[in-house]
Amino acid sequence: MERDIEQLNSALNSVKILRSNVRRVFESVSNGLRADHGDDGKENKFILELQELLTTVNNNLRDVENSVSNLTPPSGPFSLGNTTYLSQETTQERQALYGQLVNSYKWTDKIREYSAVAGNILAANSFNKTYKTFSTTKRRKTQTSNHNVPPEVIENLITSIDRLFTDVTITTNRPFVPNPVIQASLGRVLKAIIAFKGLMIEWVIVKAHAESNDLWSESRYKVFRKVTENCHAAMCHFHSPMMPELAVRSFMVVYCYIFFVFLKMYKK
Amino acid sequence: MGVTILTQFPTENRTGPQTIDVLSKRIMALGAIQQGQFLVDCETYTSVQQLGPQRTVHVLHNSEQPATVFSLLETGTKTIPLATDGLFDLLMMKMSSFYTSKKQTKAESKGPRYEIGDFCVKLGTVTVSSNFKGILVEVEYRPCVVPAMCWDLLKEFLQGFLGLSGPTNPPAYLQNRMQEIYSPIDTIHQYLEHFTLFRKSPVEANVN
Amino acid sequence: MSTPGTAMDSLSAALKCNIIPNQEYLLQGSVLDQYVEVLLHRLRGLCDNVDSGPESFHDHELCFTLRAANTGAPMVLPLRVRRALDVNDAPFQLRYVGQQELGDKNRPTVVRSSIDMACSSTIVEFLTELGCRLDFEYIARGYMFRKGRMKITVSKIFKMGGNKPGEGVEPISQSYLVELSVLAPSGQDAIGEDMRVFAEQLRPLVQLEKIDYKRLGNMM
Amino acid sequence: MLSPERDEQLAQMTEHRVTTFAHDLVPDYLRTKLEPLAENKMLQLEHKAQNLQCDNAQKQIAAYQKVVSHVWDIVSKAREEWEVESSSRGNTQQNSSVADTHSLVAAVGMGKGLKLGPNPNGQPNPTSGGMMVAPQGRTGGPPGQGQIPPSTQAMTMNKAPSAIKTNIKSAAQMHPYGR
Repeated sequence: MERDIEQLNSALNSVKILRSNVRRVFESVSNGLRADHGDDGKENKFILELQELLTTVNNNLRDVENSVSNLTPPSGPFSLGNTTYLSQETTQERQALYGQLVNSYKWTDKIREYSAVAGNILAANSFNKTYKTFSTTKRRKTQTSNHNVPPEVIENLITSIDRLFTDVTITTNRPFVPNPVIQASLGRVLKAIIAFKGLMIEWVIVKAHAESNDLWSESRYKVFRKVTENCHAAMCHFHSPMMPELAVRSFMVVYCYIFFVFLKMYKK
Repeated sequence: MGVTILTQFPTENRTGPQTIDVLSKRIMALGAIQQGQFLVDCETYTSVQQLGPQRTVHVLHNSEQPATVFSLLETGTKTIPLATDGLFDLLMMKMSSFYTSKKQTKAESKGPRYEIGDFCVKLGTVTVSSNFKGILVEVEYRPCVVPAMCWDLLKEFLQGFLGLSGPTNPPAYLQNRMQEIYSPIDTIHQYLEHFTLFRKSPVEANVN
Repeated sequence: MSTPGTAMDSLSAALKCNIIPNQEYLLQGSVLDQYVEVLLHRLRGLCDNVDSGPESFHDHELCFTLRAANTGAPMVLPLRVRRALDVNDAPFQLRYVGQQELGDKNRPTVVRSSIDMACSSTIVEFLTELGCRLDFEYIARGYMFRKGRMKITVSKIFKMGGNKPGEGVEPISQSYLVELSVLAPSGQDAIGEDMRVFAEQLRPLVQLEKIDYKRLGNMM
Repeated sequence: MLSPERDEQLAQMTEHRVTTFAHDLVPDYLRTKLEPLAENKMLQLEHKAQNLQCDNAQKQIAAYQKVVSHVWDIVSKAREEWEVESSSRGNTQQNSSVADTHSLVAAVGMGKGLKLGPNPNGQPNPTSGGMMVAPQGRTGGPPGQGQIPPSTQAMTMNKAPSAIKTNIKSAAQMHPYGR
């Protein structure tokens, strides 16, 4: 196994070298005669240069062939189906597809890995943010999934929140359809960027009005880092998988409350 | 970039360095950390006669925005701001036959720069053509961009460490812009106002 | 903790080290409308930004001059402002272009001094109040390519018809203007040779040449 | 009869095509029947042809004819285009026009044909020059007054005759690497 990977690596490496040298050939050809070829016998110099480059390419090709012959073919055939041919697609607009395919494989792989780790950790440390006093009958009734709800439900929730708090301007965007990211800004002072996972609040970050809308970077300012902390606390406190709508709503109330306290503090 | 308030601090009968010393001790006591030095300078050019009615161009640099040159053009009736790349200075040299500078008017404010939480405090010694003129204290509250929202906070902070000499009202320039979004050029406007006053004032007696 | 030097100090230091790109090396030519696709295709193959394709632009250029009246020798300072019509929050571009030097036959390109900088949108009002007069204006729409330090623009020039950019524009001729230029610190004449070689590769589609403005002025 | 030696007479008779009457060549020369493999194939085909219905065969022939003539058409069209293109390239070389280059460069560089309104004596003409960008609230009369006339004259003068428009379509189809 170790050896296989080593060989695969060296094969990939030699392919890389080959590609880069082929690129150099084309580059040189596209440049044509350059100033540094001097004046006398510049054609000859150019041809010599080209010949040299081509020889390198030849050598690299030999290397590639050698390293490929060293590889042990995998036992079972890959079941990529017709998608294998995507890599050989020549039309430009479809070349991107293969890359996307590979990427999605990569991501699903990562997700699998992370969820396995997360599963282990969660199994070892059971922490309950949830009310466990529900009777079995009730639980059966509310056993619907919170993170896979139709978009309209979330849409309704957001518009109702928007109507509820007049001081808060809410703008929504949906990088992934069922999981909107809303940006709730208050005045021209601060804004909270809230990411939903279905009906659950997944992530909250509070930033200054002038800062970027990036969900992953913290605010530059201490004030807003503190407010973010408070919001996180509120988010955890009100989390309830059984009544997600209520959770979101009460979170928003607290969020607005924090806002107003904050503004009071500002304006004395 | 947050809201900035610029205010003059009276030297009374101390020298410039002594005043800076007093102020920096106070701000350090509040828990501020010094973060380098700062410099704001201003060069003034006036139009030559052949160009018609006289106009004035003030070219300012602020070390907080080191790659930018700020210019303010005064026509007598209005002031037009302009922000450009650093090469604007080169262009002013090209314009030397239309706009000339008087060497006596070069004003600058420089000194230590402190950070304390989300505030940034700068203690500037002002010189006009290398004559000491006074002390300017700049306080910036960075998370907020609307002056009206944080004026009270800034006032409290300023009075907290300047004592009674802290401002009680927003700077004149900001007074009718309290609801607008603050930008670096507004700081430049405030500096120019103070520099213009300093230029008119007589040279202070306690030159060090 | 050293005191920051004044901006003028650092500028003069930069001038001394000769790192400010204030010389423009320029070749100009044109291509008839019906062959522009062929030219774009060829440029796509020759230039650096192959994957992303050509960068398109749609700019409005205003040419001002600052001149002092009533003087014996006229003092004239040309200044150009360029703004993008297709990108809303792009900064305006202010540019001073000096007299061009053709040099002798051996020099491959036109050389002229140039100061190029980004600026805020108040520039037009600023220049007007500064005493500049708007000489002429036009709209340029086309494509930009890069090859190393070289910049190649292929653009259609439109005359302003209405009072607002974008309405009633009228093309100047049946050709696209093609420009090959490099901004470099003074004294880097080797780049001219590279430009000549590159221009050679575009023949006979486009003849990129040194064009003498003075002679043009007399001719037309 | 067979001999590996060179036979002058034979060479003369065959105009030096065959020089020897040796065992390795004779079977080919004296063959009266087809090669067994080809004969086999031939037989198969003949057999197939015999089994074919007449009108069916006719149909196939027609289809075949059609395909061939279509290919022929395409080839000859391509050839024609190619010839036209190469001949036009050969004698005209008109991809750019010097006059256009000069007018464009003069326009961009000096504002030739772009200047606002006739301004012959070089006097500053602030109303036509500054108006377009003049900030609001500037003195100089209400906007919209006296702005239209200056440019109209210049516009008609500069309108290039549009008859030069040639068939752009064929140019777009032209092979970009044609040389």
